Amino acid sequence: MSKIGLYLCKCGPNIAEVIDLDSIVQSISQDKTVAGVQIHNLLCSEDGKKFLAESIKKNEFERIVIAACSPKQHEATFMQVLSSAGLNPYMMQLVNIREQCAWVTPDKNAATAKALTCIRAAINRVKYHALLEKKEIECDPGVIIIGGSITGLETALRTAQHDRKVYLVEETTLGGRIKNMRVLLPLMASAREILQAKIDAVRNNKHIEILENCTIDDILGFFGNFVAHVHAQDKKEHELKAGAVVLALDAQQFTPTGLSSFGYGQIENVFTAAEFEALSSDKVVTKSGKPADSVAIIHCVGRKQLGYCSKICCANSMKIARDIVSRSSGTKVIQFYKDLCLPDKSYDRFYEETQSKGIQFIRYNEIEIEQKDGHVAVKVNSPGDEGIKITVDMIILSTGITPPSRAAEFARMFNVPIDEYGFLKQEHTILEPVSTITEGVFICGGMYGPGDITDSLAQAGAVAGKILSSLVPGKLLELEAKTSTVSETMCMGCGACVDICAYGAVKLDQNKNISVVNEVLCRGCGNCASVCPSGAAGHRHFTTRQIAQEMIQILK
Amino acid sequence: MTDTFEPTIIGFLCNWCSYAAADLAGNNKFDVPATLQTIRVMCSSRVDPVFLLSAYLHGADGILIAGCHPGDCHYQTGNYYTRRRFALLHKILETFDLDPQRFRLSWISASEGQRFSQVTKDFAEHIKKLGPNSVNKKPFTE
Amino acid sequence: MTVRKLIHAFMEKKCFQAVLAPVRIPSGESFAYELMNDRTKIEQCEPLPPIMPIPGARVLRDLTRKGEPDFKILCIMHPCEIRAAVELAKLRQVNLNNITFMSFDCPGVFPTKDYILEPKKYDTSYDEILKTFEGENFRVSCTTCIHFSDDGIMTDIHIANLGINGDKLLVQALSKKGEECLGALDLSLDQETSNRQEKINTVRKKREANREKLFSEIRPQVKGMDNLDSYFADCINCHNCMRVCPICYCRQCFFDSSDTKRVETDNYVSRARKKGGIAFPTDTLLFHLGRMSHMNLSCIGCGACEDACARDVPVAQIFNFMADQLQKMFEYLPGRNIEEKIPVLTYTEDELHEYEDAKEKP
Amino acid sequence: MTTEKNKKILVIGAGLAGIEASLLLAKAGRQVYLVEKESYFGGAAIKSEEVTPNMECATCMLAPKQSDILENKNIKLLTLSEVIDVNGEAGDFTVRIKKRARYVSIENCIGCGACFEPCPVSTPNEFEEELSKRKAIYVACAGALPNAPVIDMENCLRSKGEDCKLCKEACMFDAISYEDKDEEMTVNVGAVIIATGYKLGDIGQFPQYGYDKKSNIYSAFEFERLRASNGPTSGTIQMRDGQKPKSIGLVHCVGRDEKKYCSQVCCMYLTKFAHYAFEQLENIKVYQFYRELTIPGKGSQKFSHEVKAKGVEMLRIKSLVISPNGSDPPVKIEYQNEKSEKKAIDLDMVILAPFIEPYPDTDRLARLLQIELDDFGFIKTAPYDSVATSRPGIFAIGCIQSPMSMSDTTIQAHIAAGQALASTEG
Repeated sequence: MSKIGLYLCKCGPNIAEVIDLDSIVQSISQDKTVAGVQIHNLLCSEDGKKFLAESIKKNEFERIVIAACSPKQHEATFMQVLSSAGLNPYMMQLVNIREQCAWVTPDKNAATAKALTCIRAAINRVKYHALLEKKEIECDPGVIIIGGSITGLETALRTAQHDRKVYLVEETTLGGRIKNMRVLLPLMASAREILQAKIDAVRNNKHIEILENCTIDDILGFFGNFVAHVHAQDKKEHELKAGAVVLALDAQQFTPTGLSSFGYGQIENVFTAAEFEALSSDKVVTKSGKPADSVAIIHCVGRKQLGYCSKICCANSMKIARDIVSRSSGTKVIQFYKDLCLPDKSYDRFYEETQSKGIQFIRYNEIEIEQKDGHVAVKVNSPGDEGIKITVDMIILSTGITPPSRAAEFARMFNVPIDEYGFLKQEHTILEPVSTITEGVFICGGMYGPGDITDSLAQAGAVAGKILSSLVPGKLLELEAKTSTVSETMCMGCGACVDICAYGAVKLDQNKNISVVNEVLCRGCGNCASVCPSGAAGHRHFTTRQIAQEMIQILK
Repeated sequence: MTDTFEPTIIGFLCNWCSYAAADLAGNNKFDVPATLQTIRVMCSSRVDPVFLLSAYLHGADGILIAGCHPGDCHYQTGNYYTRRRFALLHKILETFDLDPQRFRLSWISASEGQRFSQVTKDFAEHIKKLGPNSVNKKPFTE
Repeated sequence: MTVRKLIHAFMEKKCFQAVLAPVRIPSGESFAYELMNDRTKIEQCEPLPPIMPIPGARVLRDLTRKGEPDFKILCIMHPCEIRAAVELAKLRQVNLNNITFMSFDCPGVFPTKDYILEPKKYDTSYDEILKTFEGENFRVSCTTCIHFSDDGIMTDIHIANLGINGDKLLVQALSKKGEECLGALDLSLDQETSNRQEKINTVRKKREANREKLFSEIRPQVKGMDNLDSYFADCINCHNCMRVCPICYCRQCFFDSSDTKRVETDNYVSRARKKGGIAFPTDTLLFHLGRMSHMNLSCIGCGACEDACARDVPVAQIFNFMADQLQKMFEYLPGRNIEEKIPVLTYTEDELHEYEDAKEKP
Repeated sequence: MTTEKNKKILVIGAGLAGIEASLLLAKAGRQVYLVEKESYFGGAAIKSEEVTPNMECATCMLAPKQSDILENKNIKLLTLSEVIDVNGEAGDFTVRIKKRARYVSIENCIGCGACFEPCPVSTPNEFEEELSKRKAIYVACAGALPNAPVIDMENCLRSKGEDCKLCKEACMFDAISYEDKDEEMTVNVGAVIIATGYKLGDIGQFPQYGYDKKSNIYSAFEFERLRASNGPTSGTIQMRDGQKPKSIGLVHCVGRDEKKYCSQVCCMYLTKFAHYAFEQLENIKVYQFYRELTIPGKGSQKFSHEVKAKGVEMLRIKSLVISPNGSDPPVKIEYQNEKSEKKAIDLDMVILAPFIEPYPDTDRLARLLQIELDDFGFIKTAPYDSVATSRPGIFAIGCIQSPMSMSDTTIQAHIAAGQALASTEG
């Protein structure tokens, strides 16, 4: 039987004035399992910590119960003291007799009785504590980036550095969807120049290996240690090793074929915005080559079907309008919009400037496009006027943004859930926006959601920040100690734990037919320990035995 | 007899929300029943229904599980599983008339110190009205 | 055409390389599953024996847990055994690759303990019972079973016998696997008669009534701690019910483990003090209720537990009664479809609000 | 020049952005000085009960991050502190920091709160948007971290010549010292991250909104605190007289015309306010007065639709004037609808969504750091390098450079951490 030491903290008057610590000392002294009880005025003070460490050493206590404040206040503090006294820091149970007892129980007798019960429960628990340690493993700081889009290029540039190898894998050639754009928001800068500068920088960076015309076959492993198999068009195969994977594929555009009122695919000179931008001619001309004297741009095409606002289309439509006007100044451009979504502080001015260039804005409720003697007629039901009819030479449909075509495939590969719209789910929308629940797998650009170039570059930078801070060359990866366990002898491989683990931290070992916990991925919630019917899955520091003994003692 | 009855209530609290709420109740000096004994777990999903059964059969008069609100789980989805398991056990208890009222699942977020106090007070009051767990009907006379 | 001939036909067409089916044991008083491919052996198999000493799902689990057999097996089982096997497949204890199920309309089986005393008495009438479903003294679980035909079962080939004349054989393919097998045969198969559906409905109605009656009788018997204690009073904590259960698959039952079994003396003493006495063996109720919380959603109501009980505790009845409640709660039917997830292994975000105390209005 | 770059990083502002950036840097093994002007940290985010679009509990989200900051040995959190001087260049900055006296020793204080009770001073609580009072020795709100009070010397009787020692006498830990002085310290760092955040614009400058601190016309943060479980009403939405409102008007775009930019997050948080109202108040009537609905990105529209489905009346307007009514219901809104028709409605409670502006004193900070501001007064950043300021080695993240959502703020924190790491390598 190991020697258990109990320490009671007065916390000045905070505990001592409400809880009769002397009577607790008296009661506990009857308990033969406790080798010694000590009271201190303030254990968290420098003086208290010194006292605690010395007392533990002097008395040769092996397990410690401290009755003081909330573990949220000082569990870490006291664990350090245990370490300094030569004990495993997990050989301690901290009893919260301040926040959850002294401070919430006005009746002193009741508070003392409650404290005594919790202390006894902790004593009974600590008997079953096990030696735990935070493991450290080696990891590869390298990065595999999938997708040679502007986002992928930026991620590569931001992560490539000394001691860190970056692989940029692209199915075709570098560039992605902005290859087809003329100008970029918000500065109306040349898309080609910006893209080319990035591509040149990537090509000239000796830490980046570019794998163009390459397809990913599979990626195995986990955070810190991924292995990817890639084959090139010429059948050459590569094996890449890295610590993190970045999914940087470009988004797609909503195809309005199914929406008959827009006439897309049926009426000549109805383009999507992306198609229009890809037209190579310098002048704005119709399919027959005639200069387009009037153009209508229709916003929010597909918004209803997609179920979200694609964020970038309003400004993008203005960008296109201004580009048209700058190329052929006589062209009349009308924007039919629903709600102007201008989420950038420079955009209200951009909007004003756009208006000042003679570009007209009309809000619509409903819109219908018809062919009319070589022109296109737009029938609009607008809030102020229900029967507007305008004839133009060309229509541009500002369509929404949809997930990359291979989003679902990569989601499956990495066990990442997809959201209801088909984008990859973020680990946390606010705190971990570019991470997925599979540690070490990051998303940006089209995988993340609708966004413009500024958003894409920002997400790429954020991914880089996550990687540079979590995979540092030469630094070991410290793992959580309170992870789950699976008993090899007890597990039947039913996979219940595999099904419910939110982090893909439990996998079936196909050879042994049992579940195995990956301690790199396990966050230590203990859900698997509860779902396992046989008790083969356990939770370190929250074992069934520990919890049951704590509970049973309370009920004695 | 029931006047002097002081129940024993076990409260399983998740580390991130409900345990923090219990601490906040402490910081604010809100009353929490002395009859509540809390057990900290990392996530409410660690609370195996067998713990609840066992607590009940060992004579607990009331058993509370408290975790983050649905959607707020620190571990993504743990509390959804907790809810399913709790509902399953509850149904068993209901059907056997084994005091299902003695079991409660509450969502209490880290900022809801006041609510923690309220929920536990209400629950303790409710348990007091129910009287002792029937497994403890005839204690040894000392 | 007989069932055995059909099996031979399948074998000849190489649809299967082996058959897993019950065979009478040499003493004649019971049956055991055997994996066989010998023609004469198959000739002796009893596709629908009048008892079910060990649920076939357990046999299939032993056979396939560690991998799929490298040949095709026709697996002939009662509907409940197939449903159990499907549940086990969801839990990765049974591998269904290379397994084809053949099921029958099941009139029910007799308690093993009764049968082994006078096998002849039960055997003689059973052939007739298979067609008429008119019989007595079945397992209680069988009399309340509503999944006795092809409904609610993920089977491949179903042989209809209820309401079918002796010389006819009505075979239905109920899956792609089943269709492929039947397609391989150049047999002209008999068609379903309208009469059969009527008979199924009649049996179902009767079973539903039995079920209702049984449940309404059990309800008061298991209401409250005292009643529940008496219900299980005879239990000697031998855990036979768990050992024979086709769903229970743990290497060691949680309730046999040191976590629950190794209890300190002062624990017993303090419980006795608090409760005014403690009955030994202790924790029988924890075992039964705990096991229920673990497996009852997948319980297919075969009655094996009760059949195996050393003390004749009506354990299947209480488990069936509860399974009915729990499965309805999640609209779950075990064994219906392998794609259907066991409810505790999944969730929906917006559900079960009646069980939670979410937000109070301040 | 090949001088070794300083690997330490200075982060100014300990809100969501500053916290996130500091944690990443510390994870990479870097020493971080995290400077916070207030006595507590967590920034504006901790004022909210829940955050959009998933309506997560803000405290639950941030509290674990805050304890990580306090426990991390690589991070030195300096509360009540401000940067007063910066010299040097990227890779080698010398920064002077002024640390105002707390008069309470964080080391000795155990956070029991025994000192509040005896303090005779009562003054409006700024954290609670002056909806409640506090003492001269106080914590901003229950659960504020670090868990130690501060003495507001301006209001303390001692500054008025009285020898009041009540708090000191109540403290058992000798944590209170009236002799504390403001201190200055100098740190050397390789990079600086500015994350000082935003404040809601002053609505008082626009008389058409009728805003004062007495009527039932509220600013967004006031309403947020009314709904906060740790706020002045423990989360009960109520009017000044304690009654529950029967109708609420939510007014978008306050100050947008004048300031000429969209504050980006108001449409979503007003939708959240509507959600709060429906959640708590039976038969409540909710009106939104808006012009353009800006709810970009995944999840936002769904949330907006769900809330709308509970019965929000969406009124697209051209202009409006709000005034106290002097009767019941107490607030009048006169507005011009989309068809330019003049309408009016009387409401119990009106909540205004003011424009978001940079944290006060940003121009002083910009001068110290020798970085440029943009036309709106936010810190200017490069168009395709969104956290880079006009000066190398200095990064600006979160709402100090533009109004933005919380997820965009985190993204910028991640970027800045990466760039600060990269720029101080070697």
